[in-house]
Amino acid sequence: MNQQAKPVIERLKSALGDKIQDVYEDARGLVVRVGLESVPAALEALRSDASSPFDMLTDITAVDWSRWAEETGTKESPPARFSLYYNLYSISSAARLFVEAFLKDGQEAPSATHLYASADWAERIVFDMFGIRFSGHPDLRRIYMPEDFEYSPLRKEFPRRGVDPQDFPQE
Amino acid sequence: MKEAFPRSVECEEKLDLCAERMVLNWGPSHPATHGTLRVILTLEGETIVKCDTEIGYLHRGLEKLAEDWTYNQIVNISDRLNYCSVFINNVGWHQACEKLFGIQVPPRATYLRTIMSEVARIADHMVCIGPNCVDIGVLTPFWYTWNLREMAYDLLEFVTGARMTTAFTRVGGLAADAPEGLEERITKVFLPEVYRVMDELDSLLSKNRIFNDRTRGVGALSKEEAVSYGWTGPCLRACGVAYDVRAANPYLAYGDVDFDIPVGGHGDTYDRLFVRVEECRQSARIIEQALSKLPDGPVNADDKRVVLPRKDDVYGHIEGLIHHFEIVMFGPKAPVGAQCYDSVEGANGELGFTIVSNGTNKPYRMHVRSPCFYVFSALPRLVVGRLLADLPAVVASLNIIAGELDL
Amino acid sequence: MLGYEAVILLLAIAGTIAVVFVGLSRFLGPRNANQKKISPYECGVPPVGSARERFPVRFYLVAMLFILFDIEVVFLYPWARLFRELGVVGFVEMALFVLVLLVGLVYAWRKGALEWE
Amino acid sequence: MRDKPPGDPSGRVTLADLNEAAEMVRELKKPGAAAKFVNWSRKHSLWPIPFGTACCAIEFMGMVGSSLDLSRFGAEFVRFSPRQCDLMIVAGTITNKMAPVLRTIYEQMAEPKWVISMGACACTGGMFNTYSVLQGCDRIIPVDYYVPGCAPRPEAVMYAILKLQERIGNETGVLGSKERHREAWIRGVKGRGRTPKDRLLRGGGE
Repeated sequence: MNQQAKPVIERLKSALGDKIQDVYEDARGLVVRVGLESVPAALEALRSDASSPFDMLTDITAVDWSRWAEETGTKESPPARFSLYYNLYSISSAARLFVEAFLKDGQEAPSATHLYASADWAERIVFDMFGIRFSGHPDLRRIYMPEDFEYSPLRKEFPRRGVDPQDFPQE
Repeated sequence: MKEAFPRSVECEEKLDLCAERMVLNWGPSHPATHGTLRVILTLEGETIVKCDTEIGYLHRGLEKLAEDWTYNQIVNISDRLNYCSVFINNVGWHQACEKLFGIQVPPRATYLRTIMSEVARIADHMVCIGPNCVDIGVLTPFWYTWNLREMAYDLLEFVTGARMTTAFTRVGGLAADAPEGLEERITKVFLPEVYRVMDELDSLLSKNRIFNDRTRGVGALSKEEAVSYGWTGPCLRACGVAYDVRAANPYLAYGDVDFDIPVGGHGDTYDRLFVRVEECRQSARIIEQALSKLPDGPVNADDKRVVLPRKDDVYGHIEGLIHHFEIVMFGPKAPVGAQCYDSVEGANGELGFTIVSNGTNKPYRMHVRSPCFYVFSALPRLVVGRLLADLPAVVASLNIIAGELDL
Repeated sequence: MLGYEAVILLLAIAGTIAVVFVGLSRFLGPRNANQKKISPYECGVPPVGSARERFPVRFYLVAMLFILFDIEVVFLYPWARLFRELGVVGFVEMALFVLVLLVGLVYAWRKGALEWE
Repeated sequence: MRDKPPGDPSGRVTLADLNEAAEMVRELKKPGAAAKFVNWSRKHSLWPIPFGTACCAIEFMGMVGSSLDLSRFGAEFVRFSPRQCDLMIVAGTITNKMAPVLRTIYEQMAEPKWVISMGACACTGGMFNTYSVLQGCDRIIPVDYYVPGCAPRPEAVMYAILKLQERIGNETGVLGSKERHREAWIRGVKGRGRTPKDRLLRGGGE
């Protein structure tokens, strides 16, 4: 899986050059860390790659690192509060690649809906669950929670059993 | 209060002839939605002009719940994702965990997982084909497909003890070994029935004039659009793209069994159904080959961090007792800062699990890549411009499972 | 009043059964209407707009065609009952009748009244 | 057969309800012949509306399917319109977004109506103790029988239906509905004339 993706990295470096902050490999596979603004550029380059075009954006995942330092006790916590992982897959050459971008709370991420149609709903989940806004998204509204729900449930500070005691008279 | 809806341009001149557009709510509690999803249609007569979907009626906050459960407990969450093919979810979840922990599963467990996954896949296709035919108006296939699913239930119950929510895999292997008589029970009872029902479905539906009229060319999607929408699984293969996680990235025992990937031509409802019928035959072939090569040996990896020690070790030595207590009470601990993504070929497509571990026995973040979610996002594209009667046929052929859709 | 007792008996039985069923449910069924209960059923969601809207003309067209050919079938029934007695003349007569309507059907078909678009 | 939802607005069963239920049991007489006939006809034609949301809906389909046929007990036709159903089977997790839908469907069902809550999620919210799940459907609708189990076996739900049929068999307040029917006419109207339904349609409320 990762061998096919390696040559693509060289071509990506030539295309983006300085914008790529880091390329590392972990249990997930090859991860390319990129600045937040250059995510669409990276996706565009990967999509229109000559030999193995990454034509499917399988998934967008967000992680909230706010409790990371205190839970793991490590000193170095990730550079910003949220991180976005774009899970790209190339059907022709069966290669998988992750584009990673960090963003602070309240920062707007660029939308990828003009590149992939699957980004439309994927970004709506991330907005609904984490409150990360995507600039350029056609209709960014909540997908799971009701419209008038003011919180972002998957943020670490949101309690699992919810906030309105009236609705859940718990123990 | 009656909202004034914008009239379509082309009927401006024959104003009186053209009727107002009617907003029809095809709501959360409806027989043909197979679950809790809502489609708000703007109709002009019988033609669908605008289609807006609303989901989240079964959003149970599984990803938030997973942050409070241990790795072996989360198998219960994975049961309730795609509750028609539960075993594949269990295998998907624990395979991602094993990739995170860096554990190798013994061959017997790998083969048993493959066999039971294929049984679950056949059961899931039955729940898709049966009700889909009922929505189109053909009632008889429902009874045939449901009989086969009951046999799959019996098989799953025979091996795991539960009909639906099996929760049979653990980090490092399976909860228990398969009982004797499994091989004989599959080859003698289950497999002949699978082939018979598939041939019956073929003869019943493929040449049926009404069925062809209702499904051929309905809800078709081109290859490029399907990939752009993130489609995977039978729906994508019906569009002509031969992408199957079992073949592209062979996991479990799919490397040493040979099976071919059925690919449809037009990507319409007809192809989506018959790709699933053909896939059931391939699954039966996989089961046969895997059963013939089923090795003996332990079912769990002998990695101390993860697997319970043997009973005499527990009663014999204090370390065994402590080790047993630790595994049972707290479950295995993952390495700090490990992140992993692993995907299996679920019945509806690529079912992926992203896990971020913080060194404790609970994941820091668990994300499920649910195939139904991306398949359903393309519904407006499939349905706008078609007649209202095509909507149930298209939605049912996408096999939308609310548990997986709403996470 | 030769054969009519059977018809009257049939109508009587059918009438009583209908009255009994409707009466029973009206008499036994409790009436606790409240605002939510009598609001139209829209899959559990509060209804938007009213159902009394103007239908497109195609529905009316299809309905007219149906009535036309339905009446034709009604005329076939008595003919079928007396088919043997009427002999060839009856047969030709009815064939002409069906032919005329067939021409009407072909005309409607060519004009595209049957297609929905 | 409950006329009004349980005591306090949040739907929890309070002491007053228990006393009321106990008092109902005390004055439970043996049903008369006519009531016995009506009960017999009602209990053998319980048409279910499967309010299926999650995994229990698939087990419900298993129960309605060919091998464990529910129509053996008179529940022949699975209707999805609340107007034609007597028995609502809440199968699956009810989330907060789905709760108003459940309440609307329950209220749109025609009396006499009964509710079976199938599965742990419908009974108590099950294992999903999260922000978006209603902890039990009996917080918003009165439930007659609870079927435990996480995806309970179809036979378990059939057992609940049989138990419900038994209970319907010896209900007494069946013909009494005539009094309540007449009382509803008089209470809302000065003399004969508008029925409760007309009064509601033309305003004036309950």
